[in-house]
Amino acid sequence: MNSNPVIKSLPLPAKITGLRQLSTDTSLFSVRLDDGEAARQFIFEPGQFIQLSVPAGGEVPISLASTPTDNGTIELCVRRSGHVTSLLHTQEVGARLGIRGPYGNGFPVGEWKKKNVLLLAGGLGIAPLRSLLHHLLRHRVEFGDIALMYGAREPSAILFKEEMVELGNRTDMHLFLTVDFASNESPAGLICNTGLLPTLLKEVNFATENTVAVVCGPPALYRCVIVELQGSGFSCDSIFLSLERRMKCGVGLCCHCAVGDLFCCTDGPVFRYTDIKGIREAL
Amino acid sequence: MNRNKSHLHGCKDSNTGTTGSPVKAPSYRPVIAMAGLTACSGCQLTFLNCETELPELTRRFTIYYFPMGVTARATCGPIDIAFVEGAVSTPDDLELLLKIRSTSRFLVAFGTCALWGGVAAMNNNESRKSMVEAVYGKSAGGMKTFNPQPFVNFVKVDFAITGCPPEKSELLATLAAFLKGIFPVFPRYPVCTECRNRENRCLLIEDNDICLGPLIQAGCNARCPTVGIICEGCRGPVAEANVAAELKLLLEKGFTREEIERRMRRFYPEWDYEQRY
Amino acid sequence: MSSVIEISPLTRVEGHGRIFVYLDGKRVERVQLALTESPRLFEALLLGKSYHEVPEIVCRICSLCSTVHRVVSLQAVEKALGIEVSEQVRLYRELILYGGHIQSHALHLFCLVLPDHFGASGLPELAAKAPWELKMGLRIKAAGNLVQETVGGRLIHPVTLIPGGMGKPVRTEGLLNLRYNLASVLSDACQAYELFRSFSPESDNPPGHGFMAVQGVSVPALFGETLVTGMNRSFPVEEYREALGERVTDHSYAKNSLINGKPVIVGALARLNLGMSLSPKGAEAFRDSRDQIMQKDVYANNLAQAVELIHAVEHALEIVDTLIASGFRRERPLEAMPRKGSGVSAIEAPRGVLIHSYSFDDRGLCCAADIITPTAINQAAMEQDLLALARSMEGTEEQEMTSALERLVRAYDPCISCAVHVTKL
Amino acid sequence: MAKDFLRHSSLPLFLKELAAYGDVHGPVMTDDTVPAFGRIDSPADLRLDNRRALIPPKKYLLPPRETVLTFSPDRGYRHPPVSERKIILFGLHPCDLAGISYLDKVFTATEPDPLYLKRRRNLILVGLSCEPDDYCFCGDMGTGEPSQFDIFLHCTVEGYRLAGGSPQGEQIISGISMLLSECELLPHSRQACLIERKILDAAACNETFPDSPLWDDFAARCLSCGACSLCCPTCYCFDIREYGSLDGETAKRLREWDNCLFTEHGKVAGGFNFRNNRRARFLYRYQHKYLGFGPVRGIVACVGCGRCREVCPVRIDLLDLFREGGHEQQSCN
Ligand SMILES: Cc1cc2nc3c(=O)[nH]c(=O)nc-3n(C[C@H](O)[C@H](O)[C@H](O)COP(=O)(O)OP(=O)(O)OC[C@H]3O[C@@H](n4cnc5c(N)ncnc54)[C@H](O)[C@@H]3O)c2cc1C
Ligand code: SF4
Ligand code: SF4
Ligand code: SF4
Repeated sequence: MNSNPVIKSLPLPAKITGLRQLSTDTSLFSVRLDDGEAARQFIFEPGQFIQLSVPAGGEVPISLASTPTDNGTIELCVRRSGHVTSLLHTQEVGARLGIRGPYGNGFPVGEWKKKNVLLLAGGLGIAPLRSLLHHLLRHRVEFGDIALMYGAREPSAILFKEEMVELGNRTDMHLFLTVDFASNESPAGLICNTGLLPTLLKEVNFATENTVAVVCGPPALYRCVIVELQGSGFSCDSIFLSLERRMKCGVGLCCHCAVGDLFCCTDGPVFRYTDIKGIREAL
Repeated sequence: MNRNKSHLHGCKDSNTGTTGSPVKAPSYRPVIAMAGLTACSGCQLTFLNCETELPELTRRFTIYYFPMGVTARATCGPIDIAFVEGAVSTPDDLELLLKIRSTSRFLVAFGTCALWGGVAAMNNNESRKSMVEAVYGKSAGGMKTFNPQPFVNFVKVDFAITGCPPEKSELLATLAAFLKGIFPVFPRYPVCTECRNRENRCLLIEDNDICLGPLIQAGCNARCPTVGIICEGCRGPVAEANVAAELKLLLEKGFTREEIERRMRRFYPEWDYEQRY
Repeated sequence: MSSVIEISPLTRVEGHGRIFVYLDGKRVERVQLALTESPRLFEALLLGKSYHEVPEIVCRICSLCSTVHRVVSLQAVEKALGIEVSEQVRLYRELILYGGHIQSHALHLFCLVLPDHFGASGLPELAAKAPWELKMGLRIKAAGNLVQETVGGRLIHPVTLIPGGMGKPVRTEGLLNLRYNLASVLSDACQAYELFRSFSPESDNPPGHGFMAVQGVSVPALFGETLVTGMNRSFPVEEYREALGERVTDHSYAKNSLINGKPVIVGALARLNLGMSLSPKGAEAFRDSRDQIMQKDVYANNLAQAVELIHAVEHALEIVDTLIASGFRRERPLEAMPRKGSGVSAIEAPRGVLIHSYSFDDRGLCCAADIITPTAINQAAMEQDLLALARSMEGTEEQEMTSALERLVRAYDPCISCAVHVTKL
Repeated sequence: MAKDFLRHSSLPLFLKELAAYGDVHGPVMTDDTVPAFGRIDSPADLRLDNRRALIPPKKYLLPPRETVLTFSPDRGYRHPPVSERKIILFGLHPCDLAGISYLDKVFTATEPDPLYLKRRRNLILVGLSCEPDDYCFCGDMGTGEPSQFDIFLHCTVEGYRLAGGSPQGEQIISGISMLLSECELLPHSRQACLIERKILDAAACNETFPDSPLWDDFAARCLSCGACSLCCPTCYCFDIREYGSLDGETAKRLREWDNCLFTEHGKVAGGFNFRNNRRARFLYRYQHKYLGFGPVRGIVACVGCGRCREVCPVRIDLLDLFREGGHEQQSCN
């Protein structure tokens, strides 16, 4: 991480180097810092996020959806959901952005060695979990069974379809897809259930012994998934959640992202369920 | 409805999804319209009052329909963004509004009348017909007019700039943001907040005066209390105004319910006096 | 075969209006000027409101004239309540009125009229064709606005001015800033005058109508207790009703006024013709263009406004200096005891005589309101002139006639928002 | 005996000496008769009897609204220049000094804020002891003794006893030794109130008064006017907004004081609000003020200045919780 405090508070100039539409409202942006040296040194952990500035729009926290690459290109999977993200979606390759970060704690993958990992993603929650999954697969031997359960609203909203096809073909992990509403259009090459993610979870039998579950999705998802997970035998300290809050600084100053006495930006965004389950309004 | 935010950019169609080539967007010169319904022209005048920026504005935008400032009379569009002031109170108003709505990509309710009803609507609890007769005599009872109403009662509104008159700064911020294809974010707290930040004497607490600051949308930098005059509420209700608590407070200070309501209605006739959130 | 030329909406004027030219073949039958601004029924809105609220509400009649509506309303209210404000308050009121005149004249001359002289359809084209002139006009306008905003606290619909006094007066830094800005546009105002003088007069005809203005005796020219007309007649403002006949027309939401059954003209041209006293530089300009203004028809109005622009800037400067000299003094507004009573007041608005009249009951609630605006007074004259002009152009292209009629209307500088709020209760 | 005594009559000279270091600001009265901190151009401007300025001195470190970044295509995001001129803040009461120390913990610790840091370095803090009134209870909050300062003035009947709190402060004092004399007069003693123990006890055991009926009462009455936190010397929540300019290229990013009692504070994209009602927002406020989170976790933020109780139009006072909850409060174990 960058240790110069002055630079850290300043968004560094970056550009969009590639852009791929994933669904009607979500695109994958490849972004690289202008300064090649800084770009190569931009190292981060899965689960961390950056503060992304879109000039004239503002700054928003966005998860790093990839793992560090040699040339320092990072991938951001962003949904058009408001002011800043709408502006981002009008930008094209070459457009100027600003980047601060990486921020947040990231997933404690070091603790998970030899364990089975169950990833549960709802909708856009796939963004940080994609980074995590890439990491797990890259260091495949260090972990036990790996499974990704991914739920989307409808087939057309499934993000990273091509990648899902590839993942589905892999033998060293399990992929379960589900959509809330089926439609005529079936995603090419994908085997897909219909129903909500918690329901899918109930149907799939998964060893809970020596397993961690990692959840990321919209606010409503957490509560039901956690009930399911606990029901099937997960203990509170083997459930990890990546939370979303409003953030104005990303570094523990603006106070918008407080969850009880924790800050989503500096203590999170990844929390062990044990640590937040007593907190009102955490989920 | 306060700020009905909409996303200016419709869904990209799927085959343009992958754009590898750096296509430079043609320099965008949005077409704007400025029009007025039942109002005092203050909102349109606010545009003309941007003296320093006017030359730049005429370069950045194509001013397509602006009877107050341009002779061209066309209304057929297409218009990128229409700023329309005033309440809707006659069939002509409604016709113009519908016409502009149907030819404009974005419609901005410009000013308090367009957004909340404004001064013309303060007596909407009385019969329009008898008011007309009171002013123009019995023979005018047939005048085609109805209770002044905000746009949302008739059409979809994409964005709003409140104020009687609106703040220049908010108009300019909206125009600047529109060049980028978005609408700006304005704060959503009450006038009191800005008033306190300016270290004003609180007229409500210190002078026991009937200041509406706690209920009213900020953005004017507390103009009135700063010059020692109570906030008359010209910017309309702030989100989640605690109307019931303010009402109680003012009653305790000795104002009559009648006077409080009369003053509160000046720019917005539809307060829910029970509202706390 | 009868047909109608409809000019709708009238452009580059304040408010909504239309002109209908009724033709029989090529012959102009009649011309109708319809001020179609939707009525907001202000007079009805004022009923039952307290004397404190009346000026705050009534300034919303018109944005361009909000300052003068507010001040004249305050004066009428104060007369009804029997209170008299301090010298400081009076000076601030006069200052803000001059700010209003500067802004209004500059807006009208440069944004609404000037495009005609440069063959531009409006502002954007003017910005391309005459950027220098436009910027000059905008500078003057900005100075007028600065006066209004600094004194009034809010640019349109000023707030500081209240019955019996005012909120916070302007601090010395604010006044110095005003002086700086006004001083720096004085030369602009003089150049603006030269510019409008350089345009060849559109006509050289004597006025077809009488003039009327507020007469100030010991008080400044903008304020006064009597109204004078060109025929050397004068009457106290309280008698305006008897003097000004008024009728509601069916084609307009406005009512218009006549004197002795004849139309009169009010505004800059009327003021200069009736001998308003001017500041030194203003007087100089007037001497210079006397022949083009005295006893001329309404086309000379724009030049008269340009003369007044100089006067207004110079006079505002004088007031600012007086205020600076007397220092910052916060005064408590006079407390008025609500009482039964009536008050009438008239002020020279940028467009001419503006009259407000109210009656209050013993609780201080308004029980009658009457407002006569300059445009309403001018409307009868305007209609007559339009008819005459249209007749003189019988047979010309519709386009040409349209633009000529619009120019005539613009010369009057009508304010339609104001005009439709003429009332009687 | 040390020469540390400044007579009342020497105060103007002392101020003049201070002015050599930068602009002197201190307690003044605005033309609206609002006590405030402002520029002292002559000793006559100084109002040492102001109990508390409406807006605390935090405005010198975090202005209510400021541009924190500018953007231009060729230079990217940049901080605006901060004035390098030193400001001597004169007459800070212990609670205000404690407020500044608290903000220092937030803004200069792990992620120093560059604008704050620059401004902080240009401040010279001159404290002044005070007499509490009905609203304040700083004697209670352990902040009665000054925290960080450069110079502190203890009031006595005839003048002030000066104490240096930093090398710079010592240096200034030694530079004015000609104005000082020896004196045995003791500073006024401090008052003590009872509420301190209750607050500290409650904070120590993470008390949140979950069952108190006061929450609903607060929620029903609060106007969300923001006064309580704007006027709080330790409230620092901020909002950030960015606006483009008419040139279509450059932009400005603003930082502005925010308030946890505003609707928008806990909202996320899509409109979901984690603190959807005023009650939840009061709980949050309580959490931040008395229990803390992030860099100030476990530190009671309240410095006892009493501003929030004074400026609330509906007289909401969080201290009522401690008063009411006094009996039910369990001990920590
Ligand atoms: C740790 C973290 C990781 C995230 N990762 C992603 C991701 O990978 N992809 C993605 O599409 N979205 C992600 N989000 C959510 C994303 O930040 C919001 O969608 C985004 O801030 C919405 O901004 P907006 O201006 O478009 O929306 P608006 O609703 O218009 O927001 C207005 C302003 O409010 C603030 N704001 C609103 N909502 C949020 C929010 N949820 N979090 C922070 N600030 C907010 C922003 O500063 C914004 O300027 C993440 C959020 C967090 C906290
Ligand atoms: S004067 Fe009015 S706006 Fe200002 S703080 Fe008091 S109540 Fe609020
Ligand atoms: S203080 Fe109130 S009345 Fe005055 S401008 Fe602001 S919102 Fe309007
Ligand atoms: S000062 Fe009082 S009314 Fe205002 S936000 Fe704070 S608690 Fe609520």
